[in-house]
Amino acid sequence: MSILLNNSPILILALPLLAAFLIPLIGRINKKTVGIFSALVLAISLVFTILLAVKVITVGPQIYVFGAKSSGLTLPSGLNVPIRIMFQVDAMGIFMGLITATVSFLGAIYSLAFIKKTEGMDNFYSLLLLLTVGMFGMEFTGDLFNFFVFLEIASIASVALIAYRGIDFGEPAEAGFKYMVVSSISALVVLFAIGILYGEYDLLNIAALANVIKYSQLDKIALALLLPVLAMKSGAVPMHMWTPDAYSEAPAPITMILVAASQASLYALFRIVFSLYNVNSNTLAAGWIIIIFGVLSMFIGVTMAIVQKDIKRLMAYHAVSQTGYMLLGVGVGLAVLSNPVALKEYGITSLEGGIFHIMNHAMYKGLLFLTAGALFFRTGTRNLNKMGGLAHSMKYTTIFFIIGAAAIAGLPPFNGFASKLLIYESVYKFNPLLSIIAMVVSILTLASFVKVFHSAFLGPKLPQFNDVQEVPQSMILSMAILSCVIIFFGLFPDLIVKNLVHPAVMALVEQVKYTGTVLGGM
Amino acid sequence: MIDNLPYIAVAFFVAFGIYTLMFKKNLIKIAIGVCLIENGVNLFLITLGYRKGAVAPIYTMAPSGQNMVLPTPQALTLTSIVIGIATTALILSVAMMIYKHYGTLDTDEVRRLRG
Amino acid sequence: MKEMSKIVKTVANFVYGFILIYGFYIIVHGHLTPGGGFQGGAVTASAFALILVSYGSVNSKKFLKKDIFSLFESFGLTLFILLAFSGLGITFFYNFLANYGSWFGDAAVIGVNPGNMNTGGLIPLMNMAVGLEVLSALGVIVLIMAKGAEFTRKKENS
Amino acid sequence: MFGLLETGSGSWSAIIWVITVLVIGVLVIYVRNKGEDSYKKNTEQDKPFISGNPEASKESSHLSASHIYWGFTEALKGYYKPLVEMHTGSINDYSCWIITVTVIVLIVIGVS
Amino acid sequence: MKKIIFAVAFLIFFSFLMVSAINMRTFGEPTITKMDDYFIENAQKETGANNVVTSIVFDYRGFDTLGEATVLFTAVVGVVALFRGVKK
Repeated sequence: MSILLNNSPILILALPLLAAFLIPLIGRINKKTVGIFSALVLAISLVFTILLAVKVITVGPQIYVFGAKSSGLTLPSGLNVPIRIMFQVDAMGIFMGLITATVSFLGAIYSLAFIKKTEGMDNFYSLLLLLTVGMFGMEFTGDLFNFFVFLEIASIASVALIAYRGIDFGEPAEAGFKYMVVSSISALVVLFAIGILYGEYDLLNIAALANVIKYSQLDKIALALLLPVLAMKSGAVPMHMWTPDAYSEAPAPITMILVAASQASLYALFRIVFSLYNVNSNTLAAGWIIIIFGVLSMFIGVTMAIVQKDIKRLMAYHAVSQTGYMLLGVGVGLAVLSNPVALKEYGITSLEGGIFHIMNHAMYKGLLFLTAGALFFRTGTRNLNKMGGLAHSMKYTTIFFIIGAAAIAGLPPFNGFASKLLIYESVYKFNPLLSIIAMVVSILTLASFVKVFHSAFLGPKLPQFNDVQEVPQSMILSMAILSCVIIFFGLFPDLIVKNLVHPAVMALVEQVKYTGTVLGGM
Repeated sequence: MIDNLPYIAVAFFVAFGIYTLMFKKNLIKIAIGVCLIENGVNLFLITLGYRKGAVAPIYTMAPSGQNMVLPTPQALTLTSIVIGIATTALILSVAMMIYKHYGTLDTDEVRRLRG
Repeated sequence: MKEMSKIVKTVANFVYGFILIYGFYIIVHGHLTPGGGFQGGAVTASAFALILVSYGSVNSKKFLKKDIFSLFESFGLTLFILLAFSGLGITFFYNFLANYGSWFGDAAVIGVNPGNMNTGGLIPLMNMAVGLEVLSALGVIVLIMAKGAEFTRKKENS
Repeated sequence: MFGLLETGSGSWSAIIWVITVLVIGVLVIYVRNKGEDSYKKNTEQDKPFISGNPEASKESSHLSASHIYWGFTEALKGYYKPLVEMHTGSINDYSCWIITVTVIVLIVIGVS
Repeated sequence: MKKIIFAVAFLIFFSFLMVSAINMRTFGEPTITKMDDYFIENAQKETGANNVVTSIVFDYRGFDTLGEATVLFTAVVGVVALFRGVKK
């Protein structure tokens, strides 16, 4: 048992990976058990993630060095640079890991009823597990090149999943192609920047690089190459055009996981600007770039969402605009990073708001996409003009949709309000205009979800939907779990902020702690 | 200037790939552009590891007394080459799917998702 | 794709075995000479591509079967990750066979040496696993691409 | 105890908010019940009176999505037209935007 | 109009690439080689493999190799899932 606990950082990844390799063999024997098997493996991975989270929060950052004589031995050589790949799980990483584990487990449960029993089903579950592995790797790794490898795993798995229905329809293949091209551009630019850093310092470990980085001209170019492509992977305007295509064409559970995947790229962006280039870089410029990304994403995303007719496309534009909130909060925190007074006054609070919004957004946007998938599962259409009066026949789905819409619009007492309140009040002290824009965007969000609610659920029972009934049990179960999480976060936000979010923010801000866990000297 | 000729070759590779992605209208040409950027980045990595007058880092029958080139970029390049193979295979098969449904490979017509 | 002329098929029959042997040589000697699992696997898959091109995708179904390839691929990857798991007593990917004395466990002669096959610990085993995975993976890709070319050609004709 | 969330310039507690809403709701229901009820069910009192015109059927009265916020989009046509035109589905434009933004960020970070 | 902006952006990007290519350290003379020198000296002793690159690929950075094999597997599974049910 103790060996399992000591190796938990790798077991979280390696068990789904092994399951993904075994699934083609199992699917050859019996296709029915594949879904149950993958859901089981993801549940085990979720349990390990929770155990690791408790360990990280109580004990401190966990290091796992691959192939060393002991898992904590970061410098096996005589010299002062790490030579092996290592996992470096601090509070921020495990925060993202919890989101990933929860979302992918619920997605697997939802898929049990959602995915038709066709011959490609075992491939679907294998790809789902591989996507989960890629996200975990991006969040846990402490090595730049290893991050690139896991970024590619996540991109390729998500492309294959987006184009999963491409055998029957043309649009999924088109969305998959677009996402493939943009994600290969981003991955290659990331690799180019890694090459620049390696050629300069002969290092690949993030902590060791952060220790010796000098912010020379080449470092500036590497930062300027890394920042926009990672923002693009997380769907920031004006590089957001792939988001509606990919989110609307993927199967609903995959869309929920894709949201978490884009947030993994967001996490990588924060890791780069906070842990790799901390105050060495010009934090004001980088912070303002991120703030401008955030404001553009918020406003253009929500205004584009109002005129959409495809329900999943509308929600995808809302995902863009909610990503803007996170970018805004964290950008304000980054802009005042080199100014201790302002950081203590409102920087930490705005960082807390941005980081807390990541988890809230994963939860309620996942719930909304699942409800959209339930509508599609029963009515067979995503066009809002053709829907109407579905509240008569799909009561549970209606309730879940109301909860999700209230949460995304920031109505108390749901969780969206808590994080948005943190963002408003702290950003107001930094620059009042930004805070006012954020509030206006929140109002427009509420407006567009009122539109969705009215046109899909309200109204008389339409004759073509007479035989529509409630969705199967497993879909209701996953939606209900997400709703309970949302209500709990909304009622007790202080517990989450104190125990999960604040340590994550501190792990981002204090660079010395990050480097010290690897290089000693703390 | 002339010492950095490999880096300039890398710059040309990447720039031609970017140009293909930006201004060419054929899906297969776009896949070729992605391959061009991949090759440029691989060349960049392998260039970083070169040492003047050094031999490959393999001790079997190595000429003694020579110093060796840096081994890490070669491992990284091996990894990124295989990743490039996977990416290209997936891009091409998705392009074949698009051709099956749309009957064309022109990016101006593969635009059912917009707005 | 269509079947090629008799000359091509004869030459392909002749060259096929040599390519296979060369690929396996590269895989097995990965820890001594340039090469390794990936390179050898790619070389071996080129032999399958040669058979496919020369015999046509219809006739070559006798030699190359996609299900067998995907089976081998999963098997190779599972072997690889199990080899990585086997070091879990110390750490993941711990090379516990190196300099251990048993299989592949001889300590290498430091410095320039003619090379001893029986060294490297887990590295040769991992080479073989990865070689198996890569050759079957590329084989599957080649076969499926050929299959997809069929329906795109149908599209063109219609 | 009430889950106070410190926001730097104040605090927020969902529990207190829920309790307040419940209390206000009870008060409203109480006040509402004090009103005298001359309203009788199943008489012509609960029929809609559209100035004498016959009532339209339920199905025809359903408002579909594209008609909602028509005035909003009509008023902001000058803002929406270029914005919607910006979203051409062409993959070339996607890469073009990425490279353009990368260049802007390169300039901003390079000079700062 | 839009095309002109994009062309200008491409030219600026290309010039940035050239500038950084000229500003790179001179080709063939790496300045800091601490990690790689360690590999060249100790790889044979620690892993017992003559080929230093292989010992890095499968021992020091073996996890990257696992991810790389996973990428290939992912692509193959994706292609199989994409072409499922295509009959010749």
